[in-house]
Amino acid sequence: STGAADRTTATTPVTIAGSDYLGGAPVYTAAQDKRWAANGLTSHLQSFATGRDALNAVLGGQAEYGVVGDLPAVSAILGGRDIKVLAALSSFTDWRLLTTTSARITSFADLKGRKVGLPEGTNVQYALTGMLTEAGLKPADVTLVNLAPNQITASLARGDIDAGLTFPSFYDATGTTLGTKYRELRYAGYPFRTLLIAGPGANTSTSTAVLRTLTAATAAAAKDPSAARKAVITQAAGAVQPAFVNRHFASYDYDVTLDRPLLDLLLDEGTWAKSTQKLPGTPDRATFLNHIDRAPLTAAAATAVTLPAK
Amino acid sequence: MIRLEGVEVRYGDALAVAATDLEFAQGSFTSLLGPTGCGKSTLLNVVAGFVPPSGGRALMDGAPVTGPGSDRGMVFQHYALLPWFTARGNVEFALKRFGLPRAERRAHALRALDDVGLADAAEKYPAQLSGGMRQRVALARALAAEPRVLLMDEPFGALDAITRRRMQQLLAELWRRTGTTVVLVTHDVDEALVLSQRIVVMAAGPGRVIADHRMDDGTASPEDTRPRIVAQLDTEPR
Amino acid sequence: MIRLEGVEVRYGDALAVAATDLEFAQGSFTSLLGPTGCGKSTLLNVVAGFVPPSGGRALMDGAPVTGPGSDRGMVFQHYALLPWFTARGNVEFALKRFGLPRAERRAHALRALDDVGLADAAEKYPAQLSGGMRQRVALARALAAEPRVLLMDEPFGALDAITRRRMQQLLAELWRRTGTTVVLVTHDVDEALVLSQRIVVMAAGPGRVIADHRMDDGTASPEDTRPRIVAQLDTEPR
Amino acid sequence: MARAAAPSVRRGKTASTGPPLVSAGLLLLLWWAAARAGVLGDGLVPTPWQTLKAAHAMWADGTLAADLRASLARAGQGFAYGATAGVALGFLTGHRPRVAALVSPVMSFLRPIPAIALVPLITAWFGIGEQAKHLVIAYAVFLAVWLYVHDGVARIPADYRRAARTLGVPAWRRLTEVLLPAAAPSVVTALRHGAGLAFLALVAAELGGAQSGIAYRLQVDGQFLRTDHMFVGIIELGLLGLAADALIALTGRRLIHWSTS
Amino acid sequence: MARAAAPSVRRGKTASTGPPLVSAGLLLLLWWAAARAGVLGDGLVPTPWQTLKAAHAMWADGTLAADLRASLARAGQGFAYGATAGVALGFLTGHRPRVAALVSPVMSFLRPIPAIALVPLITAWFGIGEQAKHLVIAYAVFLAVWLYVHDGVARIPADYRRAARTLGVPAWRRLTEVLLPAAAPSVVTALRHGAGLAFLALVAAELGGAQSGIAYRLQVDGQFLRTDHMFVGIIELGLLGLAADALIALTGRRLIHWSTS
Ligand SMILES: Nc1ncnc2c1ncn2[C@@H]1O[C@H](COP(=O)(O)OP(=O)(O)OP(=O)(O)O)[C@@H](O)[C@H]1O
Ligand SMILES: Nc1ncnc2c1ncn2[C@@H]1O[C@H](COP(=O)(O)OP(=O)(O)OP(=O)(O)O)[C@@H](O)[C@H]1O
Ligand SMILES: [Mg+2]
Ligand SMILES: [Mg+2]
Repeated sequence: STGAADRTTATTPVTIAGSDYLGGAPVYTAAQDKRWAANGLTSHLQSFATGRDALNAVLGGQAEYGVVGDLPAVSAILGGRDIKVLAALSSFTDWRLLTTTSARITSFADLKGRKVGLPEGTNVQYALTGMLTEAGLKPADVTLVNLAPNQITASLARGDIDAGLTFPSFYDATGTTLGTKYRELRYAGYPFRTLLIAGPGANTSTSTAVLRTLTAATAAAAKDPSAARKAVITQAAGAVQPAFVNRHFASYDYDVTLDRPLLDLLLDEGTWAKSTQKLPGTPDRATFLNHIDRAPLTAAAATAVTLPAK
Repeated sequence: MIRLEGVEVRYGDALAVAATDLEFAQGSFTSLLGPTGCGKSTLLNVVAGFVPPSGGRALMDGAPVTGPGSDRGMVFQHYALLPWFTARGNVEFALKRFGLPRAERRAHALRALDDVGLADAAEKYPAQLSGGMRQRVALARALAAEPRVLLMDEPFGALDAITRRRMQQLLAELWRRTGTTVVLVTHDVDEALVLSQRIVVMAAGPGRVIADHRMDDGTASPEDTRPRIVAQLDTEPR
Repeated sequence: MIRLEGVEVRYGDALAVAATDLEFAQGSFTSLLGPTGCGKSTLLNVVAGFVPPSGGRALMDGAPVTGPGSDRGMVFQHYALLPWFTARGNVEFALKRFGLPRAERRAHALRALDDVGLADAAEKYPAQLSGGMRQRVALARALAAEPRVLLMDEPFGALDAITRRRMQQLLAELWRRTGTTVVLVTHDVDEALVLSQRIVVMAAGPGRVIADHRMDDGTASPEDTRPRIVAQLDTEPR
Repeated sequence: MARAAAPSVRRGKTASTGPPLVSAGLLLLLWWAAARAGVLGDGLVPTPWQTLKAAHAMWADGTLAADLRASLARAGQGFAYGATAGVALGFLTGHRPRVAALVSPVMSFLRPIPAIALVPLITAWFGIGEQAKHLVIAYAVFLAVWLYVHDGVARIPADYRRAARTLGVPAWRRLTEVLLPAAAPSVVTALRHGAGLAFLALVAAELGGAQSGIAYRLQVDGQFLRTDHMFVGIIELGLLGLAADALIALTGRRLIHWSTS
Repeated sequence: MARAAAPSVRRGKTASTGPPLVSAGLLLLLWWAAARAGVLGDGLVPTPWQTLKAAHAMWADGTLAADLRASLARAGQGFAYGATAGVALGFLTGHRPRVAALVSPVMSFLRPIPAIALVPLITAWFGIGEQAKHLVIAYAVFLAVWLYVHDGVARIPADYRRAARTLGVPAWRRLTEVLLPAAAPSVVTALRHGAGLAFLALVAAELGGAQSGIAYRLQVDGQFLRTDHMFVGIIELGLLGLAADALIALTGRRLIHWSTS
């Protein structure tokens, strides 16, 4: 039952709850290029402050699809919610530990015994675990300070924390604010994936059309990145800073896939979340595979699915 | 007709009015006299339906009184004017239920205010009136509502002698004309004698009726009654 | 000594009291008589310092009155008791400034309440008192404060004849004993004649003084004065 | 109601623009000095001048006007719903102690529950349309308005109601001509507080599904720590609240022209 | 103040536990039915039973008690500061119209500004310690308490003050023996509202710098979509608010035992 969109002249409405204009860029470039209509779809793009809010919209049936970060999806899957991962849209590895010169932290190993501020329960905490592991440290070796993403800069400036982790949108402003005191440590060990998920209301033929659209949009963006950047800026209508898009667009690796590393990431993140937050559910392969729907992407772009079925 | 059957009022443990039987005949004019704090207002409040008796019951035309009603009008000891209405507004407030056209209602209210000598103060708010003026607005309002029973709690207490006499005449005329049942609480023995057919004298500690003078059935004349009442009011302790 | 020099009070455009000159000598006892709404309370309020005159000025011992003060006590027409204090509490409220020990202050307050016949009601709150009882608490409170000038706005209006006479005696004794300057607003000509050395008669429309009877300097005797005052009160329109 | 004689009753109580201007000037001066002195953290607090420039930029590109329009519409609608419900329930419970005993604990229970915590539920049930936003605002306004109206109605002197009933005034007129004016000062205060909350609640209401709005912009700009833009938003909210408050207070003063003593 | 004669003045006004229990029961039933019927969205609303289990688990591992303790301490401290400041300023402005004209617009300006939007500033100035949290809570409480107290004081009948002044009562005693009791009903209502806000403001206060607390837990559990845990937190907030409200209302009823009419 694929290709319904090709045969009918009437378009199918799809509602997509988004939260990340950069991670989910293909959704927006597709809109800018009128690619949704070309695939027989009328898209309604909702925008939320966080991936968790977007996920809630999907769970509540307000949107059929959601563009969310990996961690909210992992939480929902462990919680036994009725969602399916359809594809990863992008991957981001340009993480930074923010610190000041006066903190004298030049490597992750220097974090031992220091105060690190971050928004607890978000994927930057997962990133920190990776940084520590890389330096041979354990989470217990640092003092975690739970801070809102927008508090990190001020807390660093005051010296209330020695280092901080927050979302990429705050990187530039923190650099500007701290000036010469600013120091950052890069970390590429966490390939953050932005996922397309489907709620219970989605059907395979529509999902296929959605993925076909996104695949085409991704290919077009690869050919002309500057046009894609402009498209994101236009679509965001002020929700993201043009300068930010221009600077960080290249940090994202756009590819609509279902691959082995994705499963590994979900597994690892699930195990981490379960151990730190005592979440319910079992973070094993079967659980995640059960929540990955290969059919639509297979139908839309068979080669993009490299994830083994078992 | 109003009947009090063994009406008793307690505030907490204190007995304000001891078991009292009284009857106010249709169209009668009764004055209630007694020292301050003897329970005159309390008794009026029972008839008006504001205070439920702790014992006994009050009947209006045979039906137990369960709350206030338009059949029993009241001139409050502390006036109870509505501060957001002018003097005229307060009177019109009482007139609205008659469903008169606006202009007529207004004219009626102004006439009622004129009757109590407040034609000039019709557009003033209660806060802009002197004590005696407020009392007269309360009087005009109660009269305008044409209740079948008119309960009046010291309605002339804040008035000078001249105004007071005029208000007494107004009340007497109204009573004669409409046959309203009137129960008047007053501290002025002469006022009671001039206006009423019957004078009930109360005493304090606890509040109770100690005398019931009926001038209407010829058993008592004003001349004999006056000194008797004065004596009765005086014998009380305190 | 209190002097009013051309005192005039306007509320908005309305002239409540037209330019008035009056003097109340130290230790004098003056009654203020007049029809309701003629400005008696307003004049008292000017002396008390509640209402600033729109014209002229009020002087207390030569100094302009700018606000209320403990030298000028007041018995309010509407009592102004504090509902959160008992009768005794209200009196003690006035006594505290004398810095007596607690027990003594308490005894003093109870004595003051006994003087006004309210020994039994000392622990009751204003809401639990009848109108006349409240008025007497207000009286006891004002007297207890021992002001040099005592301004009284119909202080006996809600009292029965017996109680009223007793309160008049109380006031007369106090005045004789302490030499307080008293200004008494009343509607009762006889009360004014019995108590005061001087009677100021006011008229309305606008409020103004129309007569000043001085019984203290022998220029007027109570017998002649009474009919004159009654006539003066009656000649007024309305 | 006639107003002719009113001024004489309440003289000296009319609002003047002088003192508010004084306090505005003082605040500005304080802000400028603090921002200049750098005590506020470098770059974390913009100067009045930087803020003004940001406001100008936001005005020029149209976002300021669009945000204002969107937020005003939302706050207005939400306020209208919440205030209506709060006033209505306040009169009911203030008048009927039995109903109050049922309702009051529910309100006390709901009062400390932040609208923001309910946003996921509201998103799930009511979506992200304007109605869901109105609901969030109405909820916040309702709770605050109810309490004060309830309190005001419960404290109406018994004599007013008694007088009305002995005059044979029917229930409907007792409500409109006795309870309503008697509780009017409390209602005005409740509405003033409610108006402030309506703008405050925009933060929760515009959390999801909005593409414009002051609080939406605050959040978006917050993502990039654009403090100058954020200050524009904060000041916008403050000025809107101030304007709404002044409007309600003024209307209240015109309606409640009598004095009770 | 003596209480002996009080019951007679205010009979029928004592609180009973019956109606609150009825409304609690009704709410529970409604919740259970809704969760069972599944109308509330998949997994978004836990059943009462699931919530109870979550509460038990949180109790067993100690987080519930730790969160409660942390939040209660914060809300209590913040409330104490904010309420004290609000009551004090309310008395000042209610009593002095000139000061009110200066202060009132500032308050109306601040009222619509969400504490959450100020969190970055507060972090910059006051850091992330407990004091910063108390400040956030105090700010929210202060604004609400001030308005009601101001309003209540401004409406005290002039005669009370006049009586006090003619009796030579000095300013301090006029405050404690006249203004305070006269405005007491407004103060109680203000504090009831303020107590609810103190818990509400935990959401902004525990946004950062906290490692325990009800709102902190709500936020972290929210990240992981643990709705059963979140419901425990929401109900905790509600019950705390309810308890604080009942306590203040009860204390108020005991203190304000007189009747004004
Ligand atoms: N609400 C109340 N609570 C307790 N006691 C009350 C209450 N109302 C009245 N009383 C008491 O009941 C008694 C009778 O009061 P009431 O007002 O009926 O007297 P009254 O005859 O009208 O006096 P007055 O002539 O002074 O108006 C008084 O002793 C008073 O203290
Ligand atoms: N606050 C006010 N605003 C406007 N007019 C007022 C105000 N207070 C009093 N008046 C007017 O001033 C005049 C005098 O009032 P005042 O209260 O002094 O009279 P009074 O002589 O004390 O009368 P009474 O014997 O009835 O108490 C009245 O006409 C009244 O309407
Ligand atoms: Mg009485
Ligand atoms: Mg007077």
